Amino acid sequence: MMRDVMGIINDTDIEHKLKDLTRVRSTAAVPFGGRYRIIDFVLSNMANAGIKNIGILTQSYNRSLLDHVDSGKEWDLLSKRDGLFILPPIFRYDQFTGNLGDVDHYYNHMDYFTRSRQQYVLISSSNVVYNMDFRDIQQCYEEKQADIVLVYKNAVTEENNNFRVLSLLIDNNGRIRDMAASREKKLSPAVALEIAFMKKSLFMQIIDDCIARGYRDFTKDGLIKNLEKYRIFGCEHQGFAAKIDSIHTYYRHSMGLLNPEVWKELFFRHGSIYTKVKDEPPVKYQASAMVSNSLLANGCHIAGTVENSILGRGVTVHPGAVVRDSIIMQKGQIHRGAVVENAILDKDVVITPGKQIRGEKEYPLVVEKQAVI
Amino acid sequence: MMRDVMGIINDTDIEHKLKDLTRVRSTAAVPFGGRYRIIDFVLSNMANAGIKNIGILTQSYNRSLLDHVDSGKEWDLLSKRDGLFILPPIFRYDQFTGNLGDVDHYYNHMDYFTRSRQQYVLISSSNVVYNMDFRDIQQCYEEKQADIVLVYKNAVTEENNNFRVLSLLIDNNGRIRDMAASREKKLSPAVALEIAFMKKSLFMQIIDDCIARGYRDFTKDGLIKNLEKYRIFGCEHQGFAAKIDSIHTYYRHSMGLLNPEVWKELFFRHGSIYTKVKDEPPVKYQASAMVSNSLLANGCHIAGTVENSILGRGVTVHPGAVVRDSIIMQKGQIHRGAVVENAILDKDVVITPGKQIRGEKEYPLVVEKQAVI
Amino acid sequence: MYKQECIAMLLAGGQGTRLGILTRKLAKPAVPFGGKYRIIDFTLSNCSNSGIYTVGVLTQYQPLILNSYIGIGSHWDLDKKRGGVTVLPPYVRHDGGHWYLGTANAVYQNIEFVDQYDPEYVLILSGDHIYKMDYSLMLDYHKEKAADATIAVIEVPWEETHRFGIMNTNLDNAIVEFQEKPREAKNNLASMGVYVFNWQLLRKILIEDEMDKSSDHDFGKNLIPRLLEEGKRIYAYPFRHYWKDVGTIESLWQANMDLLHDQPELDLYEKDWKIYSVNPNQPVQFIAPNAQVKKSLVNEGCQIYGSVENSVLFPGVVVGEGSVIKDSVIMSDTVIGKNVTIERAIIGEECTVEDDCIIGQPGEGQEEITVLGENVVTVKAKNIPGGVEINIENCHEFGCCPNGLTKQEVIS
Amino acid sequence: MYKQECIAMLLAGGQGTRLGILTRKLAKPAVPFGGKYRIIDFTLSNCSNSGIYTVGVLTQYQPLILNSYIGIGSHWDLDKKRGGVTVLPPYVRHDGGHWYLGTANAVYQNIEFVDQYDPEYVLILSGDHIYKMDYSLMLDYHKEKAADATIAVIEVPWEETHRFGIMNTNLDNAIVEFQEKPREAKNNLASMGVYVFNWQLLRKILIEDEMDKSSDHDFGKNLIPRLLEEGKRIYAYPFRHYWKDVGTIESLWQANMDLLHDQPELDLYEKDWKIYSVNPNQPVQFIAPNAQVKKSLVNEGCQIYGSVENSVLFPGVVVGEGSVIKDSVIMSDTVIGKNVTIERAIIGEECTVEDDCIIGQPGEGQEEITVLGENVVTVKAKNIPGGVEINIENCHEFGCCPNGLTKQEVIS
Repeated sequence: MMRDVMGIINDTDIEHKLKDLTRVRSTAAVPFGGRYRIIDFVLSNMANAGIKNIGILTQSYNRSLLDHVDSGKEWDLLSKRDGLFILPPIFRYDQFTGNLGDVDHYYNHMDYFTRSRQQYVLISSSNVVYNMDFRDIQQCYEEKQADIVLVYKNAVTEENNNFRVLSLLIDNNGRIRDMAASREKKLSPAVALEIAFMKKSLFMQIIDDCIARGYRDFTKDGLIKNLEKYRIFGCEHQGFAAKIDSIHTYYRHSMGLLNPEVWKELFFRHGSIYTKVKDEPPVKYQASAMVSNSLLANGCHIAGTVENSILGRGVTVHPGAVVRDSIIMQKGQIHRGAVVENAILDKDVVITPGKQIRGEKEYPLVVEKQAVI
Repeated sequence: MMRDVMGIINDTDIEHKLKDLTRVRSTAAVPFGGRYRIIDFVLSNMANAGIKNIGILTQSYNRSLLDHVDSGKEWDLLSKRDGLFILPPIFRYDQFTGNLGDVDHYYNHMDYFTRSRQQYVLISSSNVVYNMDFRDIQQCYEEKQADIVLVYKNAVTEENNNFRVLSLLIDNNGRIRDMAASREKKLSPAVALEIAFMKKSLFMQIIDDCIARGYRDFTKDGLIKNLEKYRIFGCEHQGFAAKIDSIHTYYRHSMGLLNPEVWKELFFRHGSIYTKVKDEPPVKYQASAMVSNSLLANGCHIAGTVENSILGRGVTVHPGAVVRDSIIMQKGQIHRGAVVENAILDKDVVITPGKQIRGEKEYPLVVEKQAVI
Repeated sequence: MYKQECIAMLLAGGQGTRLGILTRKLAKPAVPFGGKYRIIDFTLSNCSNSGIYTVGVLTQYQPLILNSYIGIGSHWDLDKKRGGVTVLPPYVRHDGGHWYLGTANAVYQNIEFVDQYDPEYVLILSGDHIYKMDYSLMLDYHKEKAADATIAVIEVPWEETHRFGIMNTNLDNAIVEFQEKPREAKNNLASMGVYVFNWQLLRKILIEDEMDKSSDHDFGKNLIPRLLEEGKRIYAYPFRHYWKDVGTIESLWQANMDLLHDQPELDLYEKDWKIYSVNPNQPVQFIAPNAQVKKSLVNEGCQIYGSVENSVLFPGVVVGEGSVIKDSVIMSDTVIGKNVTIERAIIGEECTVEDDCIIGQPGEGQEEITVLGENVVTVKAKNIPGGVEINIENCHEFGCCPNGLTKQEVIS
Repeated sequence: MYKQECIAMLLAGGQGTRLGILTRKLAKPAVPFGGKYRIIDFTLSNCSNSGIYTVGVLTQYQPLILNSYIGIGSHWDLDKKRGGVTVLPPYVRHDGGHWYLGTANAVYQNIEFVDQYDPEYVLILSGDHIYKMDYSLMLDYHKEKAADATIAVIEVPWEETHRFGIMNTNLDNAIVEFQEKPREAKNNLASMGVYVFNWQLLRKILIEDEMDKSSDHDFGKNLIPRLLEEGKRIYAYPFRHYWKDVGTIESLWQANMDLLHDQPELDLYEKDWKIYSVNPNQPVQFIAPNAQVKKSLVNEGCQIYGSVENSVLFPGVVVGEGSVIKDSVIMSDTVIGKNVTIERAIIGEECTVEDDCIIGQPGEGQEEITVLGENVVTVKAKNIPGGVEINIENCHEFGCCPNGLTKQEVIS
């Protein structure tokens, strides 16, 4: 087990790719798959690999995330020595200069890295949905005698073509020879999943080198510029992995869970995915319920029709209401005769009787938290 | 018990009055009295009065505070329905305009106030050290049929004369007729302790009124401007209360604890003061130890001389070392032959053999965290 | 310790013999119910919701699962610095050890525990019943009547009065006579086994009852009659909501079915009176394209490819294509293959029902519930007649033993 | 449940009769020690620090304080989702109830509990000893030797060998002979009561031993000789650090005094091997202007106005002006008035020693330790002769009963 590794999850990205879903929370805290938040996957992967010390670098606005991860108990991270640590941005607004890159965030928590007893770090961004045995990464590190290992996936589909992806050029020995964060031109099908493994001392040195030169971007300045200097190797993740970086990918990958193979791989393959549990009763199906090809979280109350959809905790679908190809988050209420199609409803949305909302599959409609339509 | 009251602790103040002690933490998280943090007092007062739902408005830089209060377990605030909530500032640094008053902080968490089930609010700043039965405030509220109750203390000494204090003019019936935050001119000996009690609905209305008019200061804009409109009454706290608003007051009030009457009142009067407990062994006194008139937290190891001082957890005083009239925070090490007088040593300070540091009683020397002298 | 106005003593030592194989390795309060609960969840949640935060749980029979399930009570919000849940097994004193001999003796042996909190009132509860009740209202009633003891009562059908302790009351609800399981009842108000006592009185009576060698040391049979004889003020507290003693297989099955109406008498979805439970970690349930689910409770981790009607499914149950589950209770992690029919059955945890089996063959005039104990495995196309009970002791008779095991290996 | 490589079974049922009034209402593992610990803290902390996170604690005698002290093990970082601490009291099965009859029988009765985790190895521990030991190193040694069982041993003075189980070993540390409390020992390697067994072997031997009606069902007396007879590979694991069985008042006192040297053998301040405990909530200790404290351990909440030398003070102790405490152990929340002298004594929790008392009168040739049980109250200027033991049963003889109570009231 990876007791000698500390996990670092970087949730400081504040770009607006997830639109309304990240207006009230960070990417890590966006609900996914009915009862999870996106961060649950990387956090569970780390916990399942035996990592006992995990730091989450957060945005200032981290209330949802704090509430969700709490003390880390659900991931069995309560501990006297190690555990789960929240690392908020360190600056005071009266001194704020308006510029923070991820390197600054790491640098500001140097004391936490120094104090931790572990010898290695596993650094990950907060927006990838996957179930991976992280011990494979360390094995790859040892086999290749690498300085740094990056996890990648061979992307065969056309995904992400609207967004920058970090593509890799890997030689026959597995060493990474080129890296580029580009929108269209890819070096190869290998796409980095934004997970890096290295010695803690090396990580701290890279951060220090960046700070010394005024560099702010860990990937571009810390890794790409050092491809010659350090032995950086790739480790392939062969299973399902979805980077959530737009409403489009959010919707598409959510719907992907309706494939039982994906559902089983994601939730059972290497270990369970943990999340904050809530006290919800079972799903109640009334006599008039018609449900097919859907995922439902506990506490739902179904009297209407639900097809090809994902329902969060405590959603109510009244008699005669229809939900199709949609994602309804926690406590949504779809009243009598209402129709919801190709839509993403954030938490606590109410669709009043008879109202109909419809998006397109390629452009799902997003309804913001607590809206009443 | 005050189950129908929600507690709000405001720790968003970022002025530099506590100098180096607040460079690495907020006022609430400054160590006090050997094993406490300043926030422990108001938090314990609330918990002892039976308040079950407490929100702490924090600065962005809240890592020490998060680590200290954790899930609220030490104050028995773990709960399925209510509990302890951390309310960080809500803004994104890419959108930050550089201006936040306390009204903005409250306004940004309106959803939390709305969602809470309690009917009343008790709002307090985070920098007062005292042991008070908060139920007296509600009693005062009911007896006077007040709209708002403020807690005050009759200050007889010359304290705080370098800083603005909120002085009150109170009529015979207890109603507050005038309030002013001034440095020199006081309206009366009555000084507000920055604790207010009112209906939650009224609190939310005042915040809304302020926001609607562009006002940012809850005390000046929300209370002082409304002295006619609302029935605002004073409730006197007759015991010990110390506002920590400068190095001077921090040092003086810390030393005040060496008076056994103050020590007993503060820690035992109405209920216990709780704090995060740590696994420290007892204080070990060696054969050469000479200790008098001092407070020592567990885990200390004393072989030298300690007089009129306060020692935090795990402080080591080696043989021949002398500590006098000083405050040594957690894990300080005073080596053989060193002398510390009239000083405040932040956490993890090391005084190497033979070194001598001395301040003046009226101007104690502050040594910053992790310094090695 | 800290003084508490009222603490609860929860009797959870019952063996529940009439539940047969379901309580072979489990105390009755730990029996699973309603898709994700155990029976004791109702009483513990009632305590938490009523603001009774100090609860002693008296265990004796097969307590391992119950002990680790209860832990320090955090799942019911009962992990408090002052009070909280304490599990109280029988123990050895310097003068020797004594098992709990009856409900009253169990409390007697824990007088010291109660005295720690110096309470005014003690609430005596049982962990065997399914109901939602606000004990704080009963306590208010007890105070209002200035009673010495108050007993919660419920109207039962006249023809069932012989199964209960029956209270005869005057107009003010004062109890004037108590009939334990009477042949001819004068009334149909039955004791629910929920009592409020003034602690000092109960303490005295417990000590007196302990001295009485002829006593069975039972609350209903001995203590209440003794108090009535002494002329104490005992009041009946009428309760008019859902309450069920799930003492038999039939009543356990029925109580599960009661939850499946569109508007059930016992509402699990009430926001202000949640029933808490230990939540397993399972992903959201998956209902396949051709599945049918109606009038049912289904839990997280379930995968439904077939048809489920009027049934209760615990977490992690798989129902294969073409299978039909009707009027049944399927406990956690049981896997049901394809084209299986299950009707009027209770299937225990982690069973495997292979393809083409028929359990509780319908249409043969069988009225009894079929029960499979935990870990039973039915081979392909097996017919299990209605009304039988199969567990690891008789599974070989039906060819339903876990993977290749003989009787001997299974039992050892 | 989840498979674990090694789990621990901690025997904590001991009455500790030779500790007299200190174990009247308390199992021996719950006896306070070292200023803020209970004896069992050492074994539980050893488990936690050794990475053994699944621990069954076998209790039987007066377990109330122990149970609520242990809770779910969070104070020792043992509250894990997989495993953690489970308290295992004796219980009733469907064929009746059985108290634990010996150390081996206690584990025998919990075979099912162990089987849940399907471990390779089981560590058998006792909750009665004061020591710091890394069990993971012992486990490594056990594997390295390919042993069937490994027993931790410590060298004891030859003149004390008759009090211990003595191991005779060959050059490779294999045990060739075991002598239980021998009159003439061939060796001075004593068993520490810490064993590693291969679970499948232990399981078999426990079942065989249970059948043997002549057995006392004790690990040292029965199981180890039986294994040796069968020619199993049993190794001694030599331990060379501090270890103490605090079985008597004298040894409990001595073990406390051992902590007071400037460089004690047992270091409580080691950062990498913390001894965890339940931490009371008390403010920092206050040492008054004229107080003197030397060679002592003093805890939070203490207020020292007098003189304390070579003593251990638990939390919340008050020592009045002019009082002298020497070579003594004072337990939690005891209040000592002015001008009191206490020497060579153990004072229990929440006692009151009024002004001008002398406890353990010095200079009278008394070598024995004076003991006051909990809640004893000595009136002003009382002389308590050295070597007596006072508790609530004999306090009236010494005029030391809690506030105005007579013997009768105190005992009831």
